[in-house]
Amino acid sequence: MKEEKKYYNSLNHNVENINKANEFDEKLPLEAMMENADTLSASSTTRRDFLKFLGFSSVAATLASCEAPVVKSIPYLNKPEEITPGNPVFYASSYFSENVFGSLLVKTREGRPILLNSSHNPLYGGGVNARCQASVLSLYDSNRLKKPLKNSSETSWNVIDREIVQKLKNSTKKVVLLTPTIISPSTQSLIDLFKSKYSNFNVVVYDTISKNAILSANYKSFGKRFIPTYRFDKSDFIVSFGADFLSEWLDPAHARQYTLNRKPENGKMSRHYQFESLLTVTGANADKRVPIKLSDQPKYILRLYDFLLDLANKKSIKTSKTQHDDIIRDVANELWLNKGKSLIISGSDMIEMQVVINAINQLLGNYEKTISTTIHSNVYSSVDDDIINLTSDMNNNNVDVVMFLNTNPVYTLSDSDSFKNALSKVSTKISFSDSLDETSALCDYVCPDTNYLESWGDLNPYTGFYVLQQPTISPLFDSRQVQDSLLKWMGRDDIYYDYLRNYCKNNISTNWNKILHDGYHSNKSNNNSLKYIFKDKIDNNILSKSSDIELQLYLKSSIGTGTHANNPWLQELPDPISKVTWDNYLTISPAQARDLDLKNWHVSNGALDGDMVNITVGKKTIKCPIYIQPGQAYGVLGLAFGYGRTEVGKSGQNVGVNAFSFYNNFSNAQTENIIIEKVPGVHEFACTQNSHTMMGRNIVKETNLANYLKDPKSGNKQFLLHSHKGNVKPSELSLWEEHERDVHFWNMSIDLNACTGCGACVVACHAENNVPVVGKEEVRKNRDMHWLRIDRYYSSDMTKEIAKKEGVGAVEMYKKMEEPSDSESLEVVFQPVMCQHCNHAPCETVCPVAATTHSREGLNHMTYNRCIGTRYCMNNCPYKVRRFNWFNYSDNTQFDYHMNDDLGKMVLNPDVTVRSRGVMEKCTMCIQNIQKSKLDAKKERRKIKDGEIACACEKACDTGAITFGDAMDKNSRVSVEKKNPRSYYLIEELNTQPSVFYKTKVRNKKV
Amino acid sequence: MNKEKVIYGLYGDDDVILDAVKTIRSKGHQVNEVYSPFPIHGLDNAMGLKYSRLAICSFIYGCIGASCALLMFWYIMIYDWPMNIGGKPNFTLNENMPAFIPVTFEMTVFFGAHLMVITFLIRCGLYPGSTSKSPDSRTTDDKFLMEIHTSGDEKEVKKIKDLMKITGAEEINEK
Amino acid sequence: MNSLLSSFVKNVIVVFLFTTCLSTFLYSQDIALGESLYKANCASCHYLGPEEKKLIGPGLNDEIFEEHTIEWLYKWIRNSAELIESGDKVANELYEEYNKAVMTAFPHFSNQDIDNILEYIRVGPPEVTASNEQVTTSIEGSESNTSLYIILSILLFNIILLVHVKNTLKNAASVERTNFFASVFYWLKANPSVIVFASILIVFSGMKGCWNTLSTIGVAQNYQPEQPIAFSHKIHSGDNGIDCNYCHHTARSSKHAGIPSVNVCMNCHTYINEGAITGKEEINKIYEAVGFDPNTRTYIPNYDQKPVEWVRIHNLPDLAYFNHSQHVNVAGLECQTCHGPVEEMEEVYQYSKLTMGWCVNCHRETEIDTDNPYYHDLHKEWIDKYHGEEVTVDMIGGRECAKCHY
Amino acid sequence: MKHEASIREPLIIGNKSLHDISEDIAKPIETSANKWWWSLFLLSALAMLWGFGCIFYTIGTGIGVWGLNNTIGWAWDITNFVWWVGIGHAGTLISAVLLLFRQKWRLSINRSSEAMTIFAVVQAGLFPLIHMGRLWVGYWVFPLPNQYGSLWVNFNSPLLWDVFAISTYFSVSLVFWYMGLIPDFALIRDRAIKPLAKKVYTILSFGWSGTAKHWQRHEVMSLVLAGLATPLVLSVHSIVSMDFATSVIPGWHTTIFPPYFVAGAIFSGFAMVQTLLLVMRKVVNMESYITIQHIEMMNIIIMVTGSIVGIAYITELFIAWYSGVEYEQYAFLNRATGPYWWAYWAMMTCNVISPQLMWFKKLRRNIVFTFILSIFVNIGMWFERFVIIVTSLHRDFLPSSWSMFSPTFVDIGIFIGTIGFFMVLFLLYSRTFPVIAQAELKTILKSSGDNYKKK
Repeated sequence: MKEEKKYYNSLNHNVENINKANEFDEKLPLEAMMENADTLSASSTTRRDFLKFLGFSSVAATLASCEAPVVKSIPYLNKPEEITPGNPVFYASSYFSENVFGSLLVKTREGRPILLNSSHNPLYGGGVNARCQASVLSLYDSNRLKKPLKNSSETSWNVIDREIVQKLKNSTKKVVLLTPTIISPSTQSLIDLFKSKYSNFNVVVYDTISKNAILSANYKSFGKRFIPTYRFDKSDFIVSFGADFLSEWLDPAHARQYTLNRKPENGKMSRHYQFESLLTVTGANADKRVPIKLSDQPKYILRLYDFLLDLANKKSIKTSKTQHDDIIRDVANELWLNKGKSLIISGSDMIEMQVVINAINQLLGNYEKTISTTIHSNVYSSVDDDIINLTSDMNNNNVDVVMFLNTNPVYTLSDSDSFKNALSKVSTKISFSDSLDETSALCDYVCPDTNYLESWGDLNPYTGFYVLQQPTISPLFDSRQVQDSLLKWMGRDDIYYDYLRNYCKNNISTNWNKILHDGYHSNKSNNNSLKYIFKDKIDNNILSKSSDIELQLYLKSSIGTGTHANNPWLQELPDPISKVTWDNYLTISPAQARDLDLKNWHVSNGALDGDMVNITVGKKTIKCPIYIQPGQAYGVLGLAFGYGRTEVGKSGQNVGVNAFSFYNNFSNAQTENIIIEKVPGVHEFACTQNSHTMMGRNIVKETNLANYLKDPKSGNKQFLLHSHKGNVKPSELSLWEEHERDVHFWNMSIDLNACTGCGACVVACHAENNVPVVGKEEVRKNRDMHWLRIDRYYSSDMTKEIAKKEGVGAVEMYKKMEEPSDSESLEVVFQPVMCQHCNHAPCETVCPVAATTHSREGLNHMTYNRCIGTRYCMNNCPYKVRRFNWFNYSDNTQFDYHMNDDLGKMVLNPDVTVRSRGVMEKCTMCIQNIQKSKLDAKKERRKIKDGEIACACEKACDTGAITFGDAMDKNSRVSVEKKNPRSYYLIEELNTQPSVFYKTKVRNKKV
Repeated sequence: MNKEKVIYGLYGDDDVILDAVKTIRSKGHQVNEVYSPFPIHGLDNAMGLKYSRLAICSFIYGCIGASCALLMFWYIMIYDWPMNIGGKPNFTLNENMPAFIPVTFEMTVFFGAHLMVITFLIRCGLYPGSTSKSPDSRTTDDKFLMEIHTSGDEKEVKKIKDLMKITGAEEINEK
Repeated sequence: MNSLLSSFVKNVIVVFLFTTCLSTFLYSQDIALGESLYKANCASCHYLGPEEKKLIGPGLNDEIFEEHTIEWLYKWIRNSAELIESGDKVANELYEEYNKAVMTAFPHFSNQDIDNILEYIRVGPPEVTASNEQVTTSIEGSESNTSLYIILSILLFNIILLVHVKNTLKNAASVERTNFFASVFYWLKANPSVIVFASILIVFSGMKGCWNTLSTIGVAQNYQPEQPIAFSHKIHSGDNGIDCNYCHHTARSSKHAGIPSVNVCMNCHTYINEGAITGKEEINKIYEAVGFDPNTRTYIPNYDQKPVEWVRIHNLPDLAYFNHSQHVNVAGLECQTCHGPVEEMEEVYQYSKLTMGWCVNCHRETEIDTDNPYYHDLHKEWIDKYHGEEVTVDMIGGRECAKCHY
Repeated sequence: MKHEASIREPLIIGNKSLHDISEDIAKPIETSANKWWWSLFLLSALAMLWGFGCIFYTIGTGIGVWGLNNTIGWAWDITNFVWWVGIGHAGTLISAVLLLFRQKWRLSINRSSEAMTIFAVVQAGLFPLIHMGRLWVGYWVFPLPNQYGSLWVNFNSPLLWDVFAISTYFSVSLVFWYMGLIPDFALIRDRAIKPLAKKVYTILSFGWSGTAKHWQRHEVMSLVLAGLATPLVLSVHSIVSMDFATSVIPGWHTTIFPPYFVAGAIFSGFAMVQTLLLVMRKVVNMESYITIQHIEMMNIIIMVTGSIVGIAYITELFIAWYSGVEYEQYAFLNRATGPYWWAYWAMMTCNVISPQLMWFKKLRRNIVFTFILSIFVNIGMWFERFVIIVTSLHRDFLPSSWSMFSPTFVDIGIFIGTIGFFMVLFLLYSRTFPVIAQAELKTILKSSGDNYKKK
C-alpha cells in the first residue's frame, strides 16, 4: 500500500511525530464552529472540501463590500508533516467491538478518518464486516458525550477523578468492573495493577452474546475453556447445525476462508450442508439446506453421531428416527469419506450439544486439521453465571462500586428489571460509555471513553497474533481513554501511551514502529495441541424440550447486538435475507402464517404492511410485527437482537423491539411455553425489494459443480441473435461504428459464487461516495439511495418447464412464479447490482442536456451539476440503478441524519460532491479513486499497476467477489476474468454492452 | 377643376359586386379597391390583381430553416463538442442524421410558418395599432364597397355612378 | 521553542524532499536543477547578487569562490554549526558578523546538488522569465483595443465632415433644405415595415445584451480583496525571487496549492523583522499570530496562537474538482499561466476568468506530454492516428464531464 | 363551389342572413355573462388556484412530494402531458386537414377547437416544465451559447425533440389561429360602441380593412399554413410517442407508437371538442351554427379513430406474443392481468368498445349520448397513457426493482389544476373572442344556409 509506505518513511525521519499530541497540535476548531453562526451556515453549504474542520479551513461570511460571499482560508500555524491538505494518509489500526475483531487500514483526509478498509493481514484476521465498515460514522455521532457527567450533568475530569478516587479508597466491599472479553494484553496487565492497588477490585466478564456453550464444552472435551480456530478453507465437507458462520457466529474471517475453498476453477469445492431453523445468510449459500425445528437439532446431531459411530463400527447410542434420515445418512457417509478434511459445527447454546459436536469432530479426526486447538480465538470468554452472581452480589449489598466498560446490561439482560433493582443498591455507579445508553443513564458518573479511532490500544485476538490500535484523529470531545482513567485513579501520572509502549517493548517486540506500520505482529504459538480427554459416554436423552412454537433469537449483520444502533448507515442497510430496513420483526414460515391467519400484504404504492402479534415467552410479552419468511422451518419464529434501544440517540431510538428480554438463560433458542397471538394493528415495513423471484428469467445464472466440471459453460448459455451473419452475440450486431477507446477500459467482474450477500460493500459505498441516508419513510416508498444494491432471489415452485409439462397457462404460470417456493427445496441467490456502465447506454441517449455521457475509458459519467432532473435516464435504465434526489438530503431537518449536523458531515469524502435536490446520481465506479491513481501514475511517470485502483465495494468485499481493473491491459485480473467461461452480462439481449459482468454461481450439490 | 375624385359604391351581395366589378372594368374603368367582409372567390381575377407569391416565400423560408437546423447539428454535435452519447456515432453529420430528422422538420415548419406570416403582415401593413382603411364600417359586416378613383371630370363621374346604379349598388357617394 | 525549531528543520526537509524528487528527471541540465534547489532552499535568505545585498545571509555571486574553497563550502552548507564548533576561523567570523544567526543545515545535500547550486550562483539568474512575457502580451491586448477606438473616432469625424460639406454645397446651390429629422420621419411613415424591422432588431440586440450581462454573473475576474496582512508577492516572489513552491509547496504534490503555514513564514522572518515598505507593522502581525518576540528572538511560551485568516481569492465552485499537482506537476504549467504575473502584484487579484469555458478552451489547445511513460503503448497509435500532429488534452478525454465533476 | 347537392343537410339553419351571422357571433361579446358562465368560471378558477398551489409546493420542496419512486420515474406528470398534447391535436387538425379537404362543416367549429388546442397545449407544456427536478436550470434544454465552454444540448434525446416539436406546434397553431381571428376582430371593432372595446379590438385586429388584396393574401397564407400545420400535427404526437418508442423498456419500445399515438390524439381531441362545443352551443346559443350535422360528423371521426386505436392495441398484443421476447410478453400480460389490470380494462372499454356504438345513426345524432361518450373517451385516453407509462415501468427487466405507484394529493391537485386552468382560459375566450370564424362562415352561407338551400 503506497500511502502506507509514505507514512512509514516519515516514521524513519522522526519517530516522535506519531505521538498523537504532536500530530494533532492543532485543536479541532469544532467548538468554535458550534459557537459561530456564520460558520455553521457556511459549513452546511460546503460540499467538497471539509478542510474547515482542521487547519487549512475556509469559513464563509458574507460581507457587504462585495457581491460574492467572502471565503476565508486559514492555514495551519504549524503544519504536521505527514498531512498534505488534499492527500489521504493511511494508518494501520484495528477494531474490536461486540466480540468482533477486524484489522483495519484507516483512510484519513486532513486528519479525519473517512473510510475503513480491511488491511487483509495474512493470518486469520477477520475481514471488515458491515458494522465495522460503518463504525467510522459512529465516531462522528452527535450523540457522543462532550464532557464527563456527574449525576447526568456535565462536569470536569478533576472533579470526577477526585471523587472517584475518594470512593475507591473508602470502598470496603467489592469494586466491580463489568466488561466484555478483554483481548488487550496491556489493558489486562493494567487491570492486574489496579487489582494490586485496590484489593477489593475484581473484573466480571460479560459478553452480550454468550459463547459459554462452546467454551464449557471444550473444557469438558479438552480440559480448557477456549475457543479453537476453525479452518473452513481446509474443509471439503462442512456441516453446520444452525451456526450462521458466514455472517454472525464467531469470526467474520470465516466467510473469507469459506470462499477460498469454493472456487470451481480449482476443480473442487467444499460441500456445505446447513441444518437450520431460520433462513440465514449461511443457509442461503449452502449447497443443501434443511430447515429443522430448534428442538430437533439435538436429535439430528445425535442421529448423525450415531450413524458415524456405526460407520466407525463403534457401539451405537440408541437414537430415534428423524424425518431426514436419508439426508443424515448421506451426510454421515460423506463425512466419513472426508475424515480430517471435514468440519461440523453448531450454533447451539447447549453445552451437551457442543460436546457431541466435539466428539464428532474428534471421531472424524478434524482436530489440528480443520480445527486448531493450538491457536485459540480469544474474542469470547465470559461465563454466564458471573453476571448473575454479580446481580445477586449487588442485591446483597456486597458491591460498593460498579464500573461498566462497553457493556449495557440494563438493555442486554433478559431480566433487566431485577438488574436495575440490584444496581440501585450500589452506592457508586461508574460508566465508561462514550454516549448515554440505558445503563449509563442510571450511573452516577459517566467518564466518556474515547472512540477506538481516537485511542491507543493493543489486541490479541488469536494466540500468537498481536495487533496495535492507534489514534487516527485527536479526541473530538473532552473524553478520556479508559486506560488513562484507570492509571489516573491508581494515582499514577504516566499516560497509557507510554504504558502501552513499555508493555510492548517488554513483552512483544522492541520494533514498535514495525508493528505500528504493519498493524500486527505474529510469533509462533508456543502452546502445543490439547489432548481430547472426554471419556464419559454420550447419552441420547439430552434432547431439549420441544413445543409447537419455538423462538430463535438471531443477530442481523447490520445491527448486531445494538451497540451501533444509532448508526444511520446500518439502520438503512437492508437485511441480507428479508431486505427490510430500520426494523426487526418476528419472522415466520409461510405455512404457519397461513395456519395462524397472519398476513403480509402490499399497499397501493407497493410498500409492505404486516399484521401485529403479541409474542409471550414465559412471563414477558412483546407486541411486534410479523414478517413471512420463506424457507423458515414450520413451528419456529425468529427475532433479531439489537433493536428497541430506548436510550441511544436520534437514529436508533425506539426502532423495533428488544429481543434481549427473551434471551433467557443466555440461550438463543427459546423452546418453552411460547405463545403467539394476533392483535389488531398494522405495521409498516420498509423493504428495498418487494418481488422475490426471478420470474423464470436468466438473471442469476447458476449451475452445479458436477456439470461445471463437464462443461465450464454449463448454466451459462450464450444468448445468440439470429442474423444475416448467422447466430451471433448481440454485441457483434452493432448498427454503428464504435467510438475509439485508447488509454483505459475499466471493467468490473462480480463472482456470484463468492458473494455471500453480507452487505459490507453497500456500507462501504455509502462511506466512499457520500450516499445519503433517507430514512424509513422514504425507503418504504422505494426511494433508497444505495448506489449498490444486493438483489436476493428465492427459487419458485413454478418454472417454465413445469408449466409446459403440466400445461399451465401463461397467466397462471406467472402468478405462481411470483410466489417463492414454500418447500424445503427453496434456494436463495444474491446478486450485487450497481451501474453497469453500458457502452451502449440507454440512459445516455435520452438525456436532453447531455448530463450523462460516456467516457473513452468506458465509464458512464453522471454529471450532477448539469442534470436538470427529467428522470428519463432512470426510466430508461434496464437495471434500475439510477437514484434520484427526491429531496435535499443534506442540511434538511426532514432527514435528520449525519448529513444534517456538522459533526456527522466530517465523515464525508472531500473528493465527492454531495448531491443537491433534483439531480440524478448513480455508481461512478469510484471515479475519484480512478482519477487519483491515474494522477499518481502520471506524477511518478509510470503505467498504472493492476489492482492499484480499487472501488470501495471491492475493498470492502472480504470474499473477493468483486474485481475491478483495466480491460485494455491484457494481463490484468479483470481481463482474465472476462475470458472465464463463467462470465456473462446481465440482460445481454439488450446489447447494452455493460462494463460490469457476472460469473455464474456454482453450487456443489450431491448428484 | 381638375381635382381627383373618389367614388364609392356600396353593394349588398357578393355575387352582385363581383358582376359589377366585371362589367365596370369591361367598360374600361379602373376598379381601385373592393372592401368585403369575407373573401369573394374570383374577385382578384375580376379586378386583375396579381397572383400572390407568399407561398414561394414560405418555401424559401422553409429551406432556410432546414439548413439552419442542419448547420446547428453539425456545429453542436459533430464539430464543437463531440461527445460519446450512448455509443451513438457522431463522427459525421449523416451518420447521426436519423436522430436529427425530427428537429430538422420542426425547424423547417417553424421558419416557414412564422416568417411567412410576418411577411404577410408587413406586405399588408397590418400591425398592432394600425387602423382600418375601409371608409365604411359596414364592410366588415354584410356590405361590399367598391372604390373607384377618377379625374374629377364631371362626365366621367356621372358615367361611373350610372354604371354602379345599373350593377345594383345600394348607395353611391363620392369625395 | 525546541519543537518549533525542529519543525522548522522538518519543513525545510519536506520542501527539499519533493524539490529533489521532482527534479530527478531533469537531472541533465544541472543549472536548472541548481536553480530549483537554490530557489527552494537558499533564495529565502540569500539574494542572488553582490554580497552587500543582505537579506538574512549575504548576497551570493561568483565572489564567494574567491573567498572560500569548494570543500569549505560543502562543509558550511551541509552543517555550518558543526564547522563553527570545530572552531574554523572564517566560519566563526561569519557567525559573529551575522549576529549569531546559524544557517540552516542541509545534511542531505549531495556534493552533486551543492555543485549545481554553486554553478547556478556562478552563472547568475537567467534574463527573461516566463512571467514577463505574460505581462507584455496582456498589455499588447489592451493596446490593440485602443487603436481600434482611435480608428473609429477618425471615421466618425470624417462622416460628420462630409455631411457638413454636403449641406454647405446645397446651400451654395440654394437647393431648398428639408429638416433632416422631418424627412426621416416622413420616410418612416411612408414605409412602416422599417419600424417593424427596427423594433425586431432592437428586441434581439436587447436580448443579446441581457444574455451577455447574465453570463458575467459569478465570474469574479480581477477580484482583489483586502488581506489581513499586506503581504506583497512582488517583494517576496518578484524582488527576492523566492520560488512559488517554497511557500505553496503542496502545489506539486496535492490538489491544493496550500497557503503557507505561519511557521513557513517564520523560516525567514525569525531574522527579518522589518519590511521595505511597511516596516515592522505587517511583519509583527505574523509574530502576533504565532507568539514570537522579535526582540528576544524567542517564542512566547504557551501563547494562545491564532491562525491568520487570509481571504481566499480563487474560488472554484465545489462541484468542480481541480487538482494543482495535475497541472503543475504532470502538465508542468507555470503558475503564471493561470494566476498571472503574481510576482508583480503588490496585492494579488484573480487573473483568470475561472469559468468552465476558460478551462475547456485550455484543454482544447494544450498539448499533453506524450513522453510520459504513462502513455507508453499509445505513442505509436497516436502517431498514425493523428499523423504526428499534436495530441491535445481533449483528445484523451480532457473534455469529458467526470474528469472534473464527480 | 357556390352550390352543393341539395341532399346535403344545411350547415347553417334558421334563415340566417349575413347580418344575422354577425349579430349572433358578436352577441356573447357585447352582452354580459349569465350566471351559468360565472359559476362555471369561479369553479374552474378555484381548481386552477389549487393546482398552482400544488405546483409551487412541488417546486419548493422537491419532486418527492409526488408518488414517484426509483422504478417509476414518470407517472401522472407525463401521463397528463401526453393526454393534454393529445387533446391539443383536434383544433389544428380540423382547421388544417379539413381545410385541405375543403370540408365546409369545419367552419363553424374550427375557431373554438383551435382555441381549445392552444389552451390544451398550454396545459401540456406545464408538465415537462414542472416534472424537472431543477426547473430553474430548465433553460439548458435550449442550444444557447454559454459560459460552460460552450456546453450544448443532446440532439439524440427524444425529450429534446419534444421541446422543439411542442414549441413549434404551439407557436404555429397560435399564429394560424390568430390570423384567422383578425377579420373577425375587425367585425367586432367596427361594431364596438364602448371606446375602450373599440381601442382594444382596433389593436387586436391589426387594422384589417378587408381589401381584395388582403383577402387574396390571407387566403393563400391560410392555405399554406394549413399545408404546413398538417404534417406538423402528425409529427408532434409522433415525436411525443418517440419518448417511449425509442426507449428499451418493454411496453414502450414499440414501433407502431407514432401512428397509434396520432390516431389516439385525434380521437381524444375530437372527444374534447365534442364535450366543449356541446356545452358552448347551449351557453352562447350557437345551435344554428353547430348543428346535429356537425356533431354527427365529429362522431364519425371519433368512431373511425377509435377503431384505429383499438386495432393498435390488438396489434401490440399480437406482436408481443409473436416476438417471442419474454420481457415483452410479460409486459403485456401484466397489463391485462397484473396489479394494474383495472387501468387496462378501463382503457379498453372506454376507447375500443364504447366508440363502436357510434355505428348506430340514432346514437350518433343523440346529443346526450354523444356528450357522455365524449367524456368516456377522454377518461379512456387518460388511462391509455397511464397504462403505457406506469404499468410498463413498474415491472420491467429485473424483478428486484419492481414497484408500484400511487398518486399523492399533489399529483391529483396538479392534474385538477390544469383542468381548471384550461376551463378558465376557454371560458374567457368564449366571452371575448368571436367563437366562430364568421368571415369564413359567411362564404358558405349561400351554399349551405338552409334558407338558400330551400330555393
